[in-house]
Amino acid sequence: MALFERMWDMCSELHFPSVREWKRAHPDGRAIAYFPVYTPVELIHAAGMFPVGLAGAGDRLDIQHADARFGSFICSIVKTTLEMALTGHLEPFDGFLFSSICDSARNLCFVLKRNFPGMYVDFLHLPHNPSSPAATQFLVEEYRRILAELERLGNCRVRDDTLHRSIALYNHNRALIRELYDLRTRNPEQVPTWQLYQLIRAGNFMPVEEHTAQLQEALVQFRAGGTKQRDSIRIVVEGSFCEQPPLPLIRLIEDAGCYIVDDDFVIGQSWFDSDVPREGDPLWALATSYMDHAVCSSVRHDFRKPRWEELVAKVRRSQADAVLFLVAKFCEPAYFDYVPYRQELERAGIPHLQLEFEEKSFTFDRLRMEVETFVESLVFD
Amino acid sequence: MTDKKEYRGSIHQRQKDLMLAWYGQLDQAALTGTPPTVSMMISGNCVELLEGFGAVPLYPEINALQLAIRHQSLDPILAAEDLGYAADNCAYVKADIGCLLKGITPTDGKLPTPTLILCNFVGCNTYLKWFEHLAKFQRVPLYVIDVPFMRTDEPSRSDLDYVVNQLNETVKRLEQLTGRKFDYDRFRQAVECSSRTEGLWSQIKHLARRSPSPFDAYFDAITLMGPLYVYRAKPEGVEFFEAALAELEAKADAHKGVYEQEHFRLVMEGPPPYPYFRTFRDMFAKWQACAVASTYSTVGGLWEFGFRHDPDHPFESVAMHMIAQNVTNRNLLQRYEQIRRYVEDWDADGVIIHFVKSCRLFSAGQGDMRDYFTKQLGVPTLYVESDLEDPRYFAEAQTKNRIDAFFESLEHTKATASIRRKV
Amino acid sequence: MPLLAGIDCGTSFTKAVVLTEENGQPRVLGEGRTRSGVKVDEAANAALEEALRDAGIRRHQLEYVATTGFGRYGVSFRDIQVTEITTAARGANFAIPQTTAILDIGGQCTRAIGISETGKVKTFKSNDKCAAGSGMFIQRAAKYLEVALEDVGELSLRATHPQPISSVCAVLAETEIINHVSAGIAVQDILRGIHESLADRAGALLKRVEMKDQLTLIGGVARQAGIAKALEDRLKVKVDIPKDCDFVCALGAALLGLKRLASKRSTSEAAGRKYGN
Amino acid sequence: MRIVAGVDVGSTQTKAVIMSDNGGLQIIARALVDTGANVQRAAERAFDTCCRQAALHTSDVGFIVGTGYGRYKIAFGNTQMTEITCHAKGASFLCPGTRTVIDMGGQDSKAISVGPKGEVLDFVMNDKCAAGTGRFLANSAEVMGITLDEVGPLSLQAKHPVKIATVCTVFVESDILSYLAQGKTAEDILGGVHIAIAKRTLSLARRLNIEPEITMTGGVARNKGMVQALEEVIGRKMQVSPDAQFIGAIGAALFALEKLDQSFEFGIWRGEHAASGGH
Repeated sequence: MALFERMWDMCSELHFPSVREWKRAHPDGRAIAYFPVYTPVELIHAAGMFPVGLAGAGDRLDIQHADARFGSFICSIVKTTLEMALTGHLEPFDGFLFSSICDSARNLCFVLKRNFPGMYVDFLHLPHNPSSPAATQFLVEEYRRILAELERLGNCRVRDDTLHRSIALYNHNRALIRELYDLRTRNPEQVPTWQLYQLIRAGNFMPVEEHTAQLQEALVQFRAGGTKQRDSIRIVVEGSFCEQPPLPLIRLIEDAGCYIVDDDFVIGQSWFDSDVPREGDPLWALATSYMDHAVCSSVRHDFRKPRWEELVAKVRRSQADAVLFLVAKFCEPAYFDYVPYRQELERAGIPHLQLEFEEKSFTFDRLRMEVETFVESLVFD
Repeated sequence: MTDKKEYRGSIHQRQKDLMLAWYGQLDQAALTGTPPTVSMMISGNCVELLEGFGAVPLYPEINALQLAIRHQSLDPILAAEDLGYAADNCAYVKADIGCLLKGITPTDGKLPTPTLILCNFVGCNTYLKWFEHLAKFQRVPLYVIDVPFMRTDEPSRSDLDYVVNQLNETVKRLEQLTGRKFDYDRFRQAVECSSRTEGLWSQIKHLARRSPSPFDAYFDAITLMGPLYVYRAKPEGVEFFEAALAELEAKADAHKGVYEQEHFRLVMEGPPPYPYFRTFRDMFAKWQACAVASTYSTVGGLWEFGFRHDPDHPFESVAMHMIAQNVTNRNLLQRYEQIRRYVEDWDADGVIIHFVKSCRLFSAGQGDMRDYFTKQLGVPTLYVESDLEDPRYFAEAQTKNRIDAFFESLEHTKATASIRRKV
Repeated sequence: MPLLAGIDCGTSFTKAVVLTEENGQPRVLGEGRTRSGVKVDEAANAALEEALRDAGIRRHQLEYVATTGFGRYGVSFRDIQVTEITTAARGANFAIPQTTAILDIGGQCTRAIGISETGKVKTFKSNDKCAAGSGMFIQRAAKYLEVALEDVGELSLRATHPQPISSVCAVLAETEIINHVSAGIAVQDILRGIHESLADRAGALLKRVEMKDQLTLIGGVARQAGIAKALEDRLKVKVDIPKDCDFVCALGAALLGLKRLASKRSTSEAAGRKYGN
Repeated sequence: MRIVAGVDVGSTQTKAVIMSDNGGLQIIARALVDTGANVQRAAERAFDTCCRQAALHTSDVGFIVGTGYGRYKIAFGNTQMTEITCHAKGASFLCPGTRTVIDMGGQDSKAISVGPKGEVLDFVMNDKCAAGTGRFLANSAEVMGITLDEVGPLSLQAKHPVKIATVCTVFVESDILSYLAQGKTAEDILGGVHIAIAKRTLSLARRLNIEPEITMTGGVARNKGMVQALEEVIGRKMQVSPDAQFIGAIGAALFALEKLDQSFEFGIWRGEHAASGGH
């Protein structure tokens, strides 16, 4: 389908044509990069800026400089992002907003700050203790601080109604993504994940208004289309919340006989389980949404709701047969969570398989064999 | 080779006694249920708060490092890996959880199941996972004190309020769990004790500015860190550090250094390789190279630049310590600045960066740090890799080779400089 | 009497098995083996032809071909392809029916497979990050230490002070061996250390697949280098090596082919009855 | 006349040279043997061969410096130094004006910034996960079933070098196997391997301030494919001495001469009494 090819081109381009184009159309506009995990894009959007979710450089850029700064045992996305910066690829960006993900990504924030003193580089601390009544107020203040920085950078003033409008736009976008995900859970043969994935990932590089239109178009296409239902197992993919798997790997998983019925790919595009309230203080609305309605992942901490229980619930909800842990190499949060996840899945009698990938890998023979074996072990007597 | 590789004064015995007394208390708590115990992280710990309950801290990191120094860390690490932990997970966590599974303790005594698992989250995301897992495996209540990371030069009012609020919530939680009333006066006294201990500790650290330095601010400082984190807020801590200061000051006044001749002065960055602690130290001792400052000795608190707990503002100062005054919660550039100050004010010849695989908080980006020090500041800097807990990542011959080559080169640079000075 | 073949297209060798079923019992009729080279199809053909000659069967008599191994997709005349983990499980189950755990020490990686009493894969765990436990590693170590691979097992038994290899990476482990040599440690002590470390690492994998008191060892180098003994000593389990060990996966593929053939027949028979012809 | 020797005990090969200052400083003997399983014997063999070559008795050699990983096992040596220091010294002697040394060894790769007198100003060595460049090549050759000597020439014939992303010697084997299965030629695969190593080495050298002249040392310097690949990624010619693989030993011998001469003005020997105490 042409739509998906177009989408994927956008994700693969290291020179960010969509960002350059946007900046040509908005001469005073600023583009702000972020890691698409949990970032309040609404703030950036409301400041009249273009939030762009960076997800590494895949296998399209050789690491030539970054490994001198981040040594062994550090994940690929941190290195490819720094490599992009050190080789001038991030030139269209005026800022980079980091948020709490992991220690490596946070240190990258400060390495960028040192090496690019002219760029706005900031770190957003997301609360790790949602049980505290003080946490929401803290997050509101933190959002306010970021917003003030953005206002300074853009030499603008963001009013509440502007923020509300941005929230509404993103609400609509995310609601469509939720609809697509629901459709796929019900009829996975209608919504191949390797297509959905391209569509959602492209949202990192498009103005939200345009992306929403593409989502609507895709929804129509998916509903109309559909292939013969195959004898495949239904799986939930878990662990790819930050570094994103290469597209061929997703195709490979589907080809091996899996319907992906839920996943945590590109979590930053769909990180609330419901709409952000459109009344009252918009910062408060965004903050409470993070505290109470952000989707669960290995880098969001809420000890009131154990993640392993959420995972089992997700498997039940999507009527999946099994869980596939698709973990980025050297992703420590995902490595840690594997232990309690595994315990609880086994307790619940849910089969699982763990695979490791790097966004820059391009040969998958061993992974293919393991996925196929896993499917064979579930399908054959 | 110099016979006396390191200083062995009376404080070393006293240090041992104190730590054994602590383990004794833990053993008693395990047997009788009192005193209440609270698991906590070393980094930016708030041991003062526990004093208000007469509760004893339980530091999983100390257990893990003790195990590694005794060459006993591999078995528990493997036990944890059997459970599904990855080769690339922090080995401190694996060793600690492996011990829990296998019932191993670092002493002959028992370790209690803590009353509360209190995760003082100061930057290290691994702490969150570690304590979450401990709480799951031990079925103990968990509370996370979320400390905002130092993303600005100074903490904001909002950062402080958030932490103070959580400290108050922790107090309520501990009141429920221990059945004891929080003793505010005792807390205040603890904060008072801490401020005195910190003053003494800071003076000790400044003794290393003298030449020769009377102690090694990496290898010896680690020995002194136990009492600092366990006893800081108690009179025993004050007494201990008074004695330590007196002893080291006398040594410094007599111009006695760690080695017969102090040939090199170094700043050390990163945790040590505990499984090869002695071997690693010998590699520096061979060259009579003394650490005059280290970042690792500031994980629990950064006091040599003036910060003290404040009995007039006990909660705020505890919050300030957790947010801004420990190296763990400070950002990478603040760490660069800290090392730069050490190099200048402590008059060091070079920086050793020890990359440890387990700890991404410390190690991710250390290549950039090397770049900054060598290219921007022209400070000789060596980068070596291993691990703080897992013996499988220490390549002795390689590490030694690099260290020898570094000193061969540094010797040359220093000699050239001194000739130039003479001319 | 069904006639079918299983072909295992491995990285160094391609193996073929021709199988039939008599009185409900599968029976191997012939085996063939050839170097894999770069053209998978050609090697598969050659191995199959040899197995057919061995069995005294003509090519056109074959009803079904199942492929497995690295090059399983490269065989143009296959009916189905199955991974070597699935086929190893089936093959080992056929050779040693009581087995529940398989250890495959391959050239590049070591793998443990937990299987059910019917030969179904329950769980598997590969040690791909640490090739220090792989066949290629022992081969290289032997070469470096100037010992013939066949003598490795024998020599290692003469160790007096085994020197463990602690690195979890093959490259660093090789370095470690070199450093041991530099430090003047005796060859047999190093070899024994390699064996023990390898057994320990295998043990960790096997724990993950819930091995009981027996395991089935497959993989060529492991046998040659006398690893079985080290595994028995170190893990305190009985180690069985299937007869015709190299053909386990080819056999497993053929056995799965047999199952598919039977189920296809019963469906077509059922269809035949339904339509009355 | 002063006669000195340097012995470089590497992980795969042991090199020895004898130098004399009779009528200008010169190398009068060289020997290269496989290190094998007995390091001490390898060092002795290399040294004895040199002595025979130069028609000298071992006692004629005034001072012997050992270097390389096995340096502590050289029983007959007078002292030891690391090969980093020796490579810098040797490179400036053989290729005067050297300011950067690149060495690809069996266990470690290194880049060294060298001062005008051959002193080490700064050096970097490979990360753990990128250990053993020499091994990387040897393993690639082994997987493809060709000898190490063929590797360089074949790589030069690559038309469409494949992409090799990994720096890991273990994982590169799987990559190569995949390419073989896809029907790629040995030339293209090796071309890819050489480019990957060259890029990785450049990335290592960038951690220093790379300054010309650049000299490549060590056994891999004999591999023309590697030299060319490296020159291409760096964008600059390198000096390669025909004695490249002896550079460590030559550097050691030069230090031996300085020691004998007492001309060594710097205190670099200070560590020696401790060093000779073994490790």
